Amino acid sequence: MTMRAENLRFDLPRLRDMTRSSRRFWSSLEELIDEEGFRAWLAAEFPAASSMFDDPGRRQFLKLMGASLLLAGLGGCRDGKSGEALPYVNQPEGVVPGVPRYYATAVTFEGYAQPVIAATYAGRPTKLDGNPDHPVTRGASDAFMQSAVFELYDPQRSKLPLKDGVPSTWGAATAALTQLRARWQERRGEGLRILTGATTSPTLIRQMAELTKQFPKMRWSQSQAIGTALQDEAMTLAFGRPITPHYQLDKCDLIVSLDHDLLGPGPHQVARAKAWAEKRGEAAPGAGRARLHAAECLPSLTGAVADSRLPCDASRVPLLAQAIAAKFGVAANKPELNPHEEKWLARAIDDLRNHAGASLFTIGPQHAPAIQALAPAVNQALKNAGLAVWYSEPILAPAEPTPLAKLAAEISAGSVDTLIMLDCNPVYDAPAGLQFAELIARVPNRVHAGLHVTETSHASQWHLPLSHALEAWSDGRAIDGSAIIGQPVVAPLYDTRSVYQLIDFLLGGSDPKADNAVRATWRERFGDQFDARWRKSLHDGFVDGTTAKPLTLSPKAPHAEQRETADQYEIVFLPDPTIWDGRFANIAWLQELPKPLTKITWDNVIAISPAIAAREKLSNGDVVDIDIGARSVRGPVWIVPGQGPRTIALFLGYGRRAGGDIGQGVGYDAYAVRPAENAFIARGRLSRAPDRPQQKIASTQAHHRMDGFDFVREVTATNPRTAPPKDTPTLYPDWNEIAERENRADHAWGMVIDLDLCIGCNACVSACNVENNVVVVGKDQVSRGREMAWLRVDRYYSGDVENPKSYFQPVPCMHCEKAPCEMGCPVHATAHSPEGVNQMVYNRCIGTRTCSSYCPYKVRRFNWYDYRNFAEAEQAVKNPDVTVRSRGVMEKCSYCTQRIQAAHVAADKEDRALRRDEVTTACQQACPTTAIVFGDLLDRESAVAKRRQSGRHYVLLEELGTRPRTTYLARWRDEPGEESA
Amino acid sequence: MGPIFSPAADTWLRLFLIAAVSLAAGSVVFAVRFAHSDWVTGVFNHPPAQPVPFSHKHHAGELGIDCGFCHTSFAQGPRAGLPPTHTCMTCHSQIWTGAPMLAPVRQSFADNNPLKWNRVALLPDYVFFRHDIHIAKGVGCVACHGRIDRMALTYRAKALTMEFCLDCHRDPAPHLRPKNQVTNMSWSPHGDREKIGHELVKQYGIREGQLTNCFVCHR
Amino acid sequence: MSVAEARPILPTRQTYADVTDQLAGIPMHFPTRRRWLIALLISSTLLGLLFVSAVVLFSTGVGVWGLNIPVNWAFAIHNYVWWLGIGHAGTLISALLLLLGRDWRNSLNRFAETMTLFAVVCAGIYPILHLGRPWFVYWMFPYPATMKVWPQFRSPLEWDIWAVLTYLTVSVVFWYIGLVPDLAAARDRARRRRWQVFFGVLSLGWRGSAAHWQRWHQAYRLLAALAVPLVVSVHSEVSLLFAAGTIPGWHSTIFPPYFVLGAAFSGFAVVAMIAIVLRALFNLENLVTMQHLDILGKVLLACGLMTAYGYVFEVFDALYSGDPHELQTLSDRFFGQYWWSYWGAIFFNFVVLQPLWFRAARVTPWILFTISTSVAVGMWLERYMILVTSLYRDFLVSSWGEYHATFWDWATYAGTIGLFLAPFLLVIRLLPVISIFEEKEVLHDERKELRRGKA
Amino acid sequence: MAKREYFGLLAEFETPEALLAATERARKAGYRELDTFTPFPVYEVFPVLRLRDRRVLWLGLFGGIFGFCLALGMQMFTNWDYPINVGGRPLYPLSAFMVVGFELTVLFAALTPAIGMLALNGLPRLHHPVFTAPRFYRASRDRFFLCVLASDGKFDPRKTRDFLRDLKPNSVELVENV
Repeated sequence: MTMRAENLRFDLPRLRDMTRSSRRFWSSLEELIDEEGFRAWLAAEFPAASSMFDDPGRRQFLKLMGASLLLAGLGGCRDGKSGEALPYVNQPEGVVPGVPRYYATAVTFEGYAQPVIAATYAGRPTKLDGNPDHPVTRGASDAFMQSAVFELYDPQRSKLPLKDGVPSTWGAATAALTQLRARWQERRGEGLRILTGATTSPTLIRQMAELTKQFPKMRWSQSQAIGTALQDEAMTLAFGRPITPHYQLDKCDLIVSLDHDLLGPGPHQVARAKAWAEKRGEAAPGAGRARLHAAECLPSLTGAVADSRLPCDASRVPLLAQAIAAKFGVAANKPELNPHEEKWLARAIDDLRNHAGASLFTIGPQHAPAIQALAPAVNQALKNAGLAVWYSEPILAPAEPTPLAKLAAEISAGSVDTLIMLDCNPVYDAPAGLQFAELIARVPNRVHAGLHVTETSHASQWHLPLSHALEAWSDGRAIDGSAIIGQPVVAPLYDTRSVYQLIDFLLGGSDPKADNAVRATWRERFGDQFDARWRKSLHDGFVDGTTAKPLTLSPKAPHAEQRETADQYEIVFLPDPTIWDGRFANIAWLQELPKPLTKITWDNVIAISPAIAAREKLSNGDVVDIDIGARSVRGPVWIVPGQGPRTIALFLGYGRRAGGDIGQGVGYDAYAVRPAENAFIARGRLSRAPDRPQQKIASTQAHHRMDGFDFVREVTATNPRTAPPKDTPTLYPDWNEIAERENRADHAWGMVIDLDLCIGCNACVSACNVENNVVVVGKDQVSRGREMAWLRVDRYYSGDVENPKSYFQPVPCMHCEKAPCEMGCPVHATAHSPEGVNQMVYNRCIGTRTCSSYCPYKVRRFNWYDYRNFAEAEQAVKNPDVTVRSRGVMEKCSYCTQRIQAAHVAADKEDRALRRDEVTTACQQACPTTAIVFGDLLDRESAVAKRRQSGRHYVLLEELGTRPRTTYLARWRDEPGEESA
Repeated sequence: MGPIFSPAADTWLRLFLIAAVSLAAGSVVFAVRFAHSDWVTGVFNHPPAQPVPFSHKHHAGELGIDCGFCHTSFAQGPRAGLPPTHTCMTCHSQIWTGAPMLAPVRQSFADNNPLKWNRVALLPDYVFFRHDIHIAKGVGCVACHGRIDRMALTYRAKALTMEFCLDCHRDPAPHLRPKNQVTNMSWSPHGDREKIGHELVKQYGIREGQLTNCFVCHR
Repeated sequence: MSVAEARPILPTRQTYADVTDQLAGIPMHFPTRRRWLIALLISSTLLGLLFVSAVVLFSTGVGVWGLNIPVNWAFAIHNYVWWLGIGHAGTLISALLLLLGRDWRNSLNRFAETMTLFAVVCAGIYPILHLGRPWFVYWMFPYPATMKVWPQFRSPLEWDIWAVLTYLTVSVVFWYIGLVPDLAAARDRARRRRWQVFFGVLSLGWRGSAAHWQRWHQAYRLLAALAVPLVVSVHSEVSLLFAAGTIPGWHSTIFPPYFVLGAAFSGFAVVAMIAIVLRALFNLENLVTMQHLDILGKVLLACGLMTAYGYVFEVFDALYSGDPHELQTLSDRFFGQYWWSYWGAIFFNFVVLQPLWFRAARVTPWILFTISTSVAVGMWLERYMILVTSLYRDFLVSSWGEYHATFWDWATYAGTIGLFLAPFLLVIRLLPVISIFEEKEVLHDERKELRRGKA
Repeated sequence: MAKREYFGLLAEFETPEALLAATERARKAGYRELDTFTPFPVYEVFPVLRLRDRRVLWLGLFGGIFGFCLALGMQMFTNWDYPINVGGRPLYPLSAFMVVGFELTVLFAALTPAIGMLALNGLPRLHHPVFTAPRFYRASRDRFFLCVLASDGKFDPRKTRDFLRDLKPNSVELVENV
């Protein structure tokens, strides 16, 4: 894809959307219009990328901006379909109405910059995808990245500075800060504490350094709910300083993971999954396919694709780690293990030894540093270092180990005078043990800046609205250390500032264009070549040559103590797989995204093992109390097959008390029982909550057992082919006959999904949601079985409930050649295209739902109500190439037909045939493991046609004779018995 | 006791029956015809009120300004694009500078407030029409917009119903012309219309027979 | 052979005039005004409920019902099939038995046909109510639209709309053609001007001339001959709504006969219920005799046993196919979440039916009434079972779901009972509930028999 | 011309059998324009009156054929007019078209004879001379009327009345044409 442009343009329709989307805001803005200097601010506030290069464009924009303000003032824009057409006054060059433009930029997650390409229509971003040129993510994305546009258009984003919760103005805010600044200058920053989230931003680090220079006694710390503190500590134990390990999964023939969810959600997921899938490829076990052994206390995506998996409790992980370490001469004594563990371990150790140099041993970053530190030593002993794992200087800005604990102590001591909290939410996500929410009231001056009015905002005197990453200049480093300069792809929707602007202000400067700070950082680094390299970096989406350099280090084996087990359950704390630590709680799409393993939406549950359920006589949805020390939290239980027998998992991120209507009051707040020490693994008790019998949980999949059916098939090295297709006789004409009848099409679209590569990460589902304007329907509708996702990832178990095998199966529309659905429709609302796409024509649908009744795969979704009741700001995110469906019509996966059509049009305009694999579907584009491949089956060399030739190829519910165009590749089974069988 | 009904009752009853049957049949016929009528499709409707009484007849017809001069993206994107006020002012800063008729244009230019036109050719939002591909395949502007060069005030010349679209999508040949003639309002082929059309179909690589499937226009 | 031939079905002591005056007199000298008014009030309330339900439904969407993605057809289609099934008995009794020359039909056909009409109307509104966008229902008909798209004639739904409309039209015509001579009789009995005009216009000036009767006879028998296969075809087509789908539990060749017999079964049950009520209400013991009840009981039993065969065959089919999905559905029917619908259907349809083997049960009105009611309930459960237990767990385990009827589901259903009863009550208030001239014909034949017997 | 004043003469009988006998006698007596009015069809008089009109049945046949052709034509035409690939099914699946074909056959085969019957019988006709006969109301109740129409060549108000009286009816009435 060559879709760069340095210039950003803006047009009126977008501005109209913008003004329409926030009538209340604009009306309060109008009050501000006369405020002195407001217009100057406003002008400065739109960091129009175009202004970088040509001033006229920028002026045009400002004129437009003025016009839109006027329109808003007139209450100008009518709702709904308007017959009105507003041209530009001055049309920016190069803008073609209705044609998207693409910009490379970044969104941040856990401090890391995630390289993205933003598609914008008329100046409004509608879709983010991974930057295909970026060396580690290579175009793939995850659910968080896909949903960043929803965050941008969240109608409940903070829009105005608040003073003690009352709307105020930037003028007043800056005045207050100026006053404070004078005091800091006096006292050399004493009592000034700045709290941010984790960061990799070179600019922020530079600014902080400058700030420290100005106010030597101030301190900057980073508040992280998840973070890498334990890992840093472990690395310090091993190497003497907190270096960063990089797992090179594409170079690993073998991975042994001790409770480390390598492929699970988080900032590393995309890169790791991409590399892992590359190594895994399509090779048979024993013929180059990477093997994965996982021991874990909670089923994870890694465990689901592992070839052997050991469910264990968190307390057993140190023992297993020591056993492995002992085997390779890193630890002294080998602990006692049970037979299951021994069996798993024997194979893991054998494999580790056999693949020395290309194997990887990892321990979850939530475990005790002393245990984690065994991993580098083992990898060193196996000569894996430098290949399967390499080390670099930290990518994240250096952070002290327990910043909030220290801060809490200082506050208790009364030594904090001003607390500035930037883009973090410690009042909500600090472990309850710190009692941060109570302590913060003792700080005389509290300032919070963030995207939303959060719990922390309420605890602060000042809340300042921040710009979204897509609205402001920024920089950061991706997980491989490569720097990315994030350019704004849309003017700030509201009167907001970027973090850099705010710090610039604290530094006594002003950065009205919001780009000074970032430019200054890079001017320093690029030196003379600034212009060229700046342009190139923006164009490429990352800065050349900034990837972290490998270090050659030798770890020392730590002395790891064995912990005794107390007579309590083991409680593990995890970030929620879809809303993470709570920061995404107000994104409805992420709330409704089914959790990969439980398929639960809109809630967090207390995950318990089948053993606990049996002992405590609990069933799904029973409400229990979890007591850790003196604190207690109440939530519904969910039985998770394959969970460690004494393990209870609490998911962070829910139970928000502020931050927006969507996230508020949903689920329980696991932070409320999180101890300050042992923040990830604790011990506690479980008791059934009195008089709270059951809580309704909205899950998109109620049944998971596959025993007796063969929806997901498996093949083994010795028997590498799926059963040959049975002959399904039909009275209907063959596809080719129909193709003949309809003037034979040049393409036959199809999709093959490799189930051996699918890790169930939901990237495809989120990408589909964004691409196809899939609506969110809310918990109640989901619990009634009315979720709207066009693509779902089915999840099945087979075997022992204590340690089942897990399977993921993405199910989009099968696009059956003999589609039963089409036959049922009385009005031709669903029919076949000559290219084999099962078309659903919303505007013809009258809603008999026969198609869905007849669909054996149940991939169709129905608009039971008018689900288009989205806030006006959310309209901006709609893909203009896809109809927004009204009430009473059926909808379903269309193979991203808008992309097929766009490719056809592009090719036809150039009078050429479609190129091989020119069309990608949204799910395919997002998939980090290339599990999904789409293309033309008539082209024998296309990726999809090749996959169809695979011995593992099979058809879901083949016996029905529907002849689907979406088919699957069976999973490999790689178990010791299978090889000889 | 006498008969219940007078002889006239029969006449009334029969009249009533005839009226009822004709009303029923007539209303079906009427409904169908009404849906096709200009009143519903908006053809030849009274031209919608515009901020400026812009005359295509004058600009395109008499002055011979090419369509692409104002509708700049007609060949590049889905939408042909309405001219920015700036385009108007390129000429009207020189001529008719004081014309009261053009006051809204000058106002717009001065205030950076876009002119608010009313759409003439408005398609429903589930129809994904693209100008560029039609232009690239030699469909003239006149095919859908009619003799715009003769319209003093712009009105809708074609029904723009699905029926209208299908007419061409089912049999594109007679509607095609050489690419350099797409904006020509008065082009007519020299020679056999049929033959030229079929040659153009071949030349443009038009997938005849596949243009009527749903996803071509709806998605 | 039928009892009718062995024994006179009607008491022969009554004269033509008695029959005429009794039956044509009912509308004009209505016997049970009070009870009728109460019944009308209740049905109008239910009808009002239907109206409210429809307003709620149309203004918010089919989401007000408990539907979801595996079970996206439930109460609406279920009650549609149920009502349509009930609507089968009238025409079947009337037409089939007319052709077979069964005299006893003449006491039952009029109200059975009337019942049919309103049951079909009740059924007919469901396909519209259940649409996502009911205002586009006319897209199901072929008309030259500006979008040039036609209906899809391979769809069982499209077949269905033609079948039901044909059935409704033919039933109305059949009913009316049969009614005209009686309207004339009523007209000639009427003394008040408004009754005279009312019946006079409706009877179209029928004079009972020989030429009238001759052509009438041809038309009536032709219609009857057409109505019989029509009845069979309509419910066969309804069954194809399901059988044409791939869903386990639906995709079976037994469905058309299974549905037709089930329809007749439920229809006869409702006919029996109405017969018993009308007989008591209007003192029609002389016309709807014990023998009629006896025959109805026998027919009900026969239909029930044939429907039971459908059940047996369904089980056999699933077991014989050995298809895991079919077996899954079978076990879901037996033991799944909606087991009560299956066992309820068995109980109410077949267990309760068994006393009908005994004449004593057949000729005891309250027993027959109870059993008939039970059959109506049982068939309702059966339709529920066929729809919901097939859909809620289809092929992919992952898409299994549940269905729970909501308040509006029930309200709409209760409303259709009002839609059935209110016009039915009006008809029995205004028109002869039993065919007058056909009763006189029977009387005539019986007298002839009697004379011949004497002779 | 005088006959125009009268519609005919009505003779009232108690039983169908009496009517039949009377009709046969009238027929033998040379009356051709006869009609009977009965509360239910008395099939035995139809042959006596030489009622052989089978047009209603023909109408049914033609209606059926028309309905079937219409259905088939409609279904074939719509699929020809806009051929759409529906689930890989044939474009002209005759088996699938048979359903609507059957329905329309029945519909028209039922409507044409029903409407045809009324039309051939000259209905609706609310006003008719026989309704003026004071005793005619019993024709729909329990009496069987024989009518000699005034259009009969042999009709003579007086003579015919005498003839009818000989048949021993309950009453004989002269019905005037009004």
